Amino acid sequence: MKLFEHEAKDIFRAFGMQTPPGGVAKTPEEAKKRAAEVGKPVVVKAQVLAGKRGKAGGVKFADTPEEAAKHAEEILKMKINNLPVKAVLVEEKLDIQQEIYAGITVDRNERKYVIIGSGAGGMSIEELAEESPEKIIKHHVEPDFGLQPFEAREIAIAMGFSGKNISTLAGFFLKLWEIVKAQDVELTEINPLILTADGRFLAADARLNIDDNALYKHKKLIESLKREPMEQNEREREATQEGMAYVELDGDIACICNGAGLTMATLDAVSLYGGKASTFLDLGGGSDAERVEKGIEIAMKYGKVKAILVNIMGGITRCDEVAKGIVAAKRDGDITVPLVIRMVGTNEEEGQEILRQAGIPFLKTMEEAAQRVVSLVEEGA
Amino acid sequence: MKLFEHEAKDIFRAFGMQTPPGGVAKTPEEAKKRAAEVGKPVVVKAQVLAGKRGKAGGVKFADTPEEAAKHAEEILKMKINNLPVKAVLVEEKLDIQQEIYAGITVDRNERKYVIIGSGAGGMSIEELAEESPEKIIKHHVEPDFGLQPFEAREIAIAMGFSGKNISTLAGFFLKLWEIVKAQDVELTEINPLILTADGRFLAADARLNIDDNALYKHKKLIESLKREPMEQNEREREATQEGMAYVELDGDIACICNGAGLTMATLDAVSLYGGKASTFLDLGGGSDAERVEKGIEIAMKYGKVKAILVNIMGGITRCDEVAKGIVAAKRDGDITVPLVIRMVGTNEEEGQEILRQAGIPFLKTMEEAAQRVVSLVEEGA
Amino acid sequence: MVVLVDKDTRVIIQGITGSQGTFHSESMLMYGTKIVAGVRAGKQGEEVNGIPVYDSVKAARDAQNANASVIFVPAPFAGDAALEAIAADLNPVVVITEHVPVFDEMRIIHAAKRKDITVIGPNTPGIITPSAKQKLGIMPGHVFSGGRVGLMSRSGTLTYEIAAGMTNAGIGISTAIGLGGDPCVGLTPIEAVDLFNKDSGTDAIVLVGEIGGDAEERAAAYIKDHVKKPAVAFIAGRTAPPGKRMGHAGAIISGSSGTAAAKIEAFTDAGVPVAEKPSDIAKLLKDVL
Amino acid sequence: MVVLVDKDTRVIIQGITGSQGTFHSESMLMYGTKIVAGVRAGKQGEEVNGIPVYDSVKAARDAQNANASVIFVPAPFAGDAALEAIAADLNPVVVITEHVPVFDEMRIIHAAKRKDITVIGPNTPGIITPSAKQKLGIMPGHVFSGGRVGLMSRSGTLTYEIAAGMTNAGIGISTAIGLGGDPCVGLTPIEAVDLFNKDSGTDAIVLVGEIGGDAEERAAAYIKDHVKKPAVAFIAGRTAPPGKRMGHAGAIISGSSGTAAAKIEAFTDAGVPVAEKPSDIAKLLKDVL
Repeated sequence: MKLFEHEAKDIFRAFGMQTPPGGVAKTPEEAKKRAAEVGKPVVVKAQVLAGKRGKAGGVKFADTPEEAAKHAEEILKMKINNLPVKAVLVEEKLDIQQEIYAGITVDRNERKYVIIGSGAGGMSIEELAEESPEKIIKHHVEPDFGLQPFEAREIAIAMGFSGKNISTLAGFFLKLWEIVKAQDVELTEINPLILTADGRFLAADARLNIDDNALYKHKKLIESLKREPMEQNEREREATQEGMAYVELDGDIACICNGAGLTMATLDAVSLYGGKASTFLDLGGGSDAERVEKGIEIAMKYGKVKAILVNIMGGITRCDEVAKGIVAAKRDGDITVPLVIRMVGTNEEEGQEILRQAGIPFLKTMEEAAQRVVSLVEEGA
Repeated sequence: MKLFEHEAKDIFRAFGMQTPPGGVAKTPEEAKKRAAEVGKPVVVKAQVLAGKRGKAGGVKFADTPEEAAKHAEEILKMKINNLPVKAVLVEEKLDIQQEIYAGITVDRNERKYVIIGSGAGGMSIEELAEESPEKIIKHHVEPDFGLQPFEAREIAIAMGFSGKNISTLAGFFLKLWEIVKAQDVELTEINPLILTADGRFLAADARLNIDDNALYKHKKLIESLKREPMEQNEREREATQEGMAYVELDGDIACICNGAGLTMATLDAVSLYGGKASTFLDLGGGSDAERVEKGIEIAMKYGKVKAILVNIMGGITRCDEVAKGIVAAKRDGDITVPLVIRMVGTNEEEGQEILRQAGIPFLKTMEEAAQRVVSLVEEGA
Repeated sequence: MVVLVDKDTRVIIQGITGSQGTFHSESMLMYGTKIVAGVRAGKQGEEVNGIPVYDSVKAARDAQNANASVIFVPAPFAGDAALEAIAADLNPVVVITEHVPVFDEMRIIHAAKRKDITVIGPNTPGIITPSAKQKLGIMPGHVFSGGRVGLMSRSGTLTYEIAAGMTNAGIGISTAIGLGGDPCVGLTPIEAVDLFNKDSGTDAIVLVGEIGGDAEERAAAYIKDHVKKPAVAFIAGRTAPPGKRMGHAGAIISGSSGTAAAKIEAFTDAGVPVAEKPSDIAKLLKDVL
Repeated sequence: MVVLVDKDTRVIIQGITGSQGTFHSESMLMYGTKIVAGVRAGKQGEEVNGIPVYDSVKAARDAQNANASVIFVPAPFAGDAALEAIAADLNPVVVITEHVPVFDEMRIIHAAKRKDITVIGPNTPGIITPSAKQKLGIMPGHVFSGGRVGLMSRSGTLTYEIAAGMTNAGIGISTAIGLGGDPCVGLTPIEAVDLFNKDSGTDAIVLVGEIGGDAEERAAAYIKDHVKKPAVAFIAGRTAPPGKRMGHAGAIISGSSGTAAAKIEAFTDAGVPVAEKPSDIAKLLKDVL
């Protein structure tokens, strides 16, 4: 789960980390008030779960509360990366001595957390990696041992710091690690971390993603976030509730399959035969008839769908249950477009028999099925 | 630092562990009130930092609040192991299915925490170890990895539990380990841990010692304990404040030395020559003149002292500073009994010169010094 | 020789009393897997599908001389179950459970590494050696036939799809390994390639990958430098739009690395032909064998 | 051969800028110890007693080719300092600091064990090899003379007392080790006995113990079974009343084990004569040598 900058900073402060003075505003008036409270020049920042908001114009400086209100008004009307901006964060504009990059994420190859730091912050880590790879310091954390204070100091030293800054920056990394462990963080990035002219380290930006698989441990946090419903349409919301993976695309063929890899491969096959998918719908493993019917129902609600391709490779999922679900969907009148079915694996014969009795045709290979559904859409066009 | 049973149980409950309903009382009236709140037969237990209070009569059962008040009155007048009882804990008398021993302490040889459990609780672990060593289960905890849930279940299984009790008891041990880590516990013992007739595990007693060297991390806890001044006399309190180790004994020779081992060896030497020490006073390392004088001052306040033996082996401690302290104590009239000094090691010659100029004699070996001080006391008697 | 699992593998099922554990242990038994015990604390003395249940892995191992484990324990407790299997020296430890927190994954993987134990998964369909009739997992056994091609995959059903295609084309499998769909898994593609490369019972290797991460790119580079046996690959997600999360935690594309194009290029560069569609794997194998 | 510390030992001082570190590094230099660097984060470039200071142990080690460390860092940070020294493969690591939390002690001891590094202490006067003029600690060097008797002790000043007695009697020391006064220390009496037993430069062993714990009893049993070299012992605390804490965390008697009487009996049973008073050690040594 991705947190907004201001939510991440609430957590940072709860762990004793320093952030610039300021607060969230949902209206220009609130922004003015926040800026007045700060009492100094401020920065007004769009709160969206998307990167590069700066380049999109979502970050603006203001010398007065009035100016802050004006910027807030503009930013609150924006969409960044297709997401509407519903709030801004108004914070003191810092007196910068140095911009630093700091992050912790999962290294899939080492299968350890990796701490990433650079004395050259302010740009994205990808740009930094391209422009000055030697300036990026990486330290892998042994999962059972955690980040040790001396390791944190070594990171700070390798990042080029000296004197008192070594221990102060090390303290920052130790806090960040503490947050990662306590909150099951999958990725956190502070870019920039600001070393102020008076020698303090403040998190000027904050990205924090919590491991979805560990959310069950953090119910209180999630409640406290008082999140408005996700930026999802009704179909996406429904699929999420059902635990299905559902993505809408620009084509016209809904692919309903079991397993992410198979669903992706099905989309690829449709494309290979000249078609375009409208829908990625992974039912997951072990679906029963009801769930299959529900999946078809959700897929049919998307206006772009001109044909449905059901591609099931039965493993935990039983073909008889899938067949029952399809028959039920047909019977209930859910399916108003051409339907192509390919279904093999566990209880294949029972499933095929059910389809046969209901007069629903099916195919044996995914290539045939992909070709068929593409030609059906072309015929219909 | 040793905690009282009721203080330990406050910590247990803060970590979600179950203890019998009840509360502390400092007067018979309070005890009556606590018993009435419990509303069932209770046990009234002396709150003292000493073992075997049961055998000393400090634990009594009461069927009514009135009876509880009566018991409390008696117990509050007691001294157990020479310590006055200033409070009692009034708790529900449990419906016992089984008494269990559970503890965690430091194994000096393995240099790991060791979890100790036995299905045969109720008696002291020493007795248990003698009577049924095979019933004592020990599990060493890897310091960096901590107690794992599966290990806690293995302990419960080895203790003879089955069915649901395995996970419940494992959960208890995991909590106890969490407390040990979070509170820097040096030793904790729950004896008995009660398995009630309705299948719950409740800590009926609680012993909890916090690592003195880690107290700096637990200032809030220590404040919250609102401890009355320790059961110390003025001299002990003064020595504690000065960071000196001070123990009063039954003899008449005050031994003031540097280092615990040397002080003990000095007491042993005094005894070897037929004397008896009144005082164990370890000044610690690196004392300056002021501290030496302070040590002599404290020692002189104990009425039994008939002679002082200062035995210094200079390492970090400098003999010249020791000599200055002795001279100052002499000058200020602190010393009203015979004084024997043995002082060698760092800055030995400077120190001896200072004593010589002040006309204070000294010896070169601790054996001579011990013999001399014993004979001085004998002469004086 | 076969990879990781052979006829002498004696399996315990952790979480056997749960619905998943009960269902799949029956299916494994029917396939031929030597399941010798189940584990569920508090249920010792019971039986599931005729398999005796024990309170702990150690008890099960000692009573039944077990040497491998398959874990169906729910996600919050799967990490602990795996650590218990590792502490009892079982090898391999197959973690079927999905949604295991990533920190738990890191812990079990490194606990296993310290003891030279192979963890397969989490979030894996498991491992199957058809010739030994040993299936430690949830895959439909009948789509896998015995033979001399090693198959590895980050995907579940897509693996069955490709195995079925191979079986239909008369190409048998030495061992098929589901590496697991999570960002952190016990056996990486490189490690799996290495196992197959050293296995005298394996003549060729099939790698099934998908978008996200750079594990396939790394495996391709490893093959280029270290592997003489022929290898072929399939990558799912050629048409996936960037930035969209498509089911697997792994299937998200960030930046240029991790795209299907990058992976296909890496394999091509390593001399590993990449199939356009799953059914082409069998054809490519016939070319290289 | 000498034990743990010889003429090639190149020492860093962690916490050199503190008052203890500054004072004792000067004293060590005067004794002859090869101190090549000091460490204090943030003070790189400074000098203390002419010794260059570095920001980290690694930096100090790499710049000065150091291979051992003496730690004067305050108790709350001493555990981290020791872990840093261990991570940098310094050996031995001598932790002078007292009042180190016991959990930190356990961590550093086992971190060192994993890398076969010897930790001496915490709460130790250190280690000294007089013939090599190397003193890694705070003991007064002049009371130790070079020779062929190994000395180990849980105590500080009592060690100096006994060493001085040996020196006065003309008996020299191969190496003297302060094991440390805390319940958990890096080098146990058994391990120290074993080092001296294997050391060709040591002909006899002196053990100085005190009440509390059963480390002496264990060492006695070990000597009985494994050691042919003559050994003598002294135990402090014969007259200590039970249940009273006398200075050292270790010096508390609980139950019957840990009393002076029990320790003396164990040594006597192992054929190790026990001195009545510190000065008798020299006499006993003359009898056995």
